[in-house]
Amino acid sequence: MERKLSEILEALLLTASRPISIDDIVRVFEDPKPSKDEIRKALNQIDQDCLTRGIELKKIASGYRLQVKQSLSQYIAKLWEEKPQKFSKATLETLSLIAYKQPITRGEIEAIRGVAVGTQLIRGLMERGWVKIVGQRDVPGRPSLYSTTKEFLDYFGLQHLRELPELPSLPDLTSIEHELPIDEPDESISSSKSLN
Amino acid sequence: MERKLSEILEALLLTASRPISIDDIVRVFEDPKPSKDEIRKALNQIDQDCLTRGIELKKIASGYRLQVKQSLSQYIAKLWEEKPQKFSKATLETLSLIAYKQPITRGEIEAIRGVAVGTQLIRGLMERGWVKIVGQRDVPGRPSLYSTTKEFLDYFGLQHLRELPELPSLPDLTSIEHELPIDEPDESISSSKSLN
Amino acid sequence: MVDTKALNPQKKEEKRAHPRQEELFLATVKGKETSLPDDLYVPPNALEILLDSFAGPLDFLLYLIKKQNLDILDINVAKITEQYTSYIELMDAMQVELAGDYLVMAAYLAELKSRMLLPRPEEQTEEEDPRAELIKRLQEYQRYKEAAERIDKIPRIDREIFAANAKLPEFTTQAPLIDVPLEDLTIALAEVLRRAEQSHAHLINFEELSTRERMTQILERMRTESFIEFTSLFKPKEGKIGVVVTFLAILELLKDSLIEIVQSEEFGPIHIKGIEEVH
Repeated sequence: MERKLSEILEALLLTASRPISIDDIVRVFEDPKPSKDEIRKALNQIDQDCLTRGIELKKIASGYRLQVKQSLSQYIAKLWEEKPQKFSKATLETLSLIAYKQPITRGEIEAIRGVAVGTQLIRGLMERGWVKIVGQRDVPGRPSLYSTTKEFLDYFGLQHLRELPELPSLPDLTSIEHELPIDEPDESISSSKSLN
Repeated sequence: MERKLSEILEALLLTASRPISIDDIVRVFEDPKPSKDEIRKALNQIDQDCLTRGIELKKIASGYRLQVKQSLSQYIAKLWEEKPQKFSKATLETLSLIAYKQPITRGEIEAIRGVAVGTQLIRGLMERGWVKIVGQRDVPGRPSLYSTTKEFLDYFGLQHLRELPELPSLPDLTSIEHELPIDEPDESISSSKSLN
Repeated sequence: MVDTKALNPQKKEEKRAHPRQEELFLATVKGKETSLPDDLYVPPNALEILLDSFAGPLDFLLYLIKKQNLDILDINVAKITEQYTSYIELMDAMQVELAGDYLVMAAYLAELKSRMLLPRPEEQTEEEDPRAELIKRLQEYQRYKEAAERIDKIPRIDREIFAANAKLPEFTTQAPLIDVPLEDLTIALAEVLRRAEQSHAHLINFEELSTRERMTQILERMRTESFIEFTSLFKPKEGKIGVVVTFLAILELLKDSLIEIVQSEEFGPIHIKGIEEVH
């Protein structure tokens, strides 16, 4: 059982995208739930096992997390340099939706984009430090709410979100009816100009 | 050194956010680089260690991945806040046609499904990286030919296309000719069963 | 009048437990009660058809026509179409896919019947019996439909397979990770909105960004403080606009049930706090 519990805990720690607390862990189990002491013991076990592994157990304010040992960071850096990941269209669209519509859940992003958003995609944005979880929406499933970070603003040389380029205005539904030549100014624009 | 190498590999596997290949691993090291054999040995070591852990090493199309043992996935699902994405029948059928009949054009997919395949649907599959254009069929209009990708196999935990479930065989066409009683088992089915 | 009914969705669960359909589905063919054949898959929420010569799921009707146990010419296709329409009304958005399947089936039947009714032109005498053509197409489709169901059962990422990830250590890289120009971001968003526009045909309104930013700031502050005095959220130096933006952000958060506004006594200080996590 001891062994089994630590296996479950390791699985939980390695799939949560945030630190997890002992309360989080308790909630995962049906009755009979393990006691907090048993959980702590199992966590200790993991901590011990990690001595010969590439990862270590860290306790921080909001719970526990498994992270790669700092001493191995050079290899990780190499792997990241090796493939300077190009941002896919999916990533860019997701990032822009988070930027302009924050705080937003993954489900909401999917609803607008019309296609699913992979877990790894969001993880990638979080690992890059551009996106973070700022809370949970109070609906069934308590989905995480994502926002952009200060690093995101820094990267684009912005001080505030409102400095983001203004959104191209959505096409007026009524004007979609008739096709307009591309290289000629839109009538509605020229008429509004005359007002200035 | 052996021990150390497996630690590094574990760290790489747990931070890459994608499956990693032996070539990826080799590139991470400065000279003297470990040999591919040494890397394979270290991967075996990890695989062995995983027996008493919550995760397992899986070889899939584009490399290796550490993933939660499937016997533990029920616990993860509890902690997981997002509901797993369900695919529409249209998506699954299109995907299976591309998987089994690749390379295939959109027109060919539509001919079999009997309904139009939305641009949005194919675009969604391409964006997920599961489907790609591999060429054009040399007929009028030069329609694009679609195939599945390694990522598609990765997603389903497969190494090769041949690991896909077997395609159901076509029922014998000639046997349909004669009238069959409604409430008795269909002969053609029982005869095709004996083929399996 | 609605004489279609969706089969009880919980049959799906039963089906999982007992792969064979047993006596779950019944149909009446030419006044004779008939159990469905084992090799026919009838989805949960199947469209049930009620005709003079047939009562049961459309899947079964098609099966009978395929096997020539029923003559297409005896089938009132108009009635099927009518029942299909009321079926769609019954189905919620989740089942639209299934409804689409039945549209295909109904269309096949209509096409088939019309071809059987029309006198065949002389020059097409060697043309195949339209039923054979229908059967071939249905069979080919059936194969891939089943293949799709099998693929759906393969363990997959985020459902049965969970990739293991550990937190990254601190590190610096020589090479720039990626290079994304700011315009790309806006272009990407414009693109996604344009598509959303096309597919949903409704406007998605984007609130003022500054309100969004303020919402994020308040949420962030609540991660550490969890209980914030209302007035402390307002910065006088931001002026009137700042006050309005902050107020709008609070209202948005309230609307989204992300915060609560509490006051311990009448005329006492107002506080905002996060919604308690329900355990």
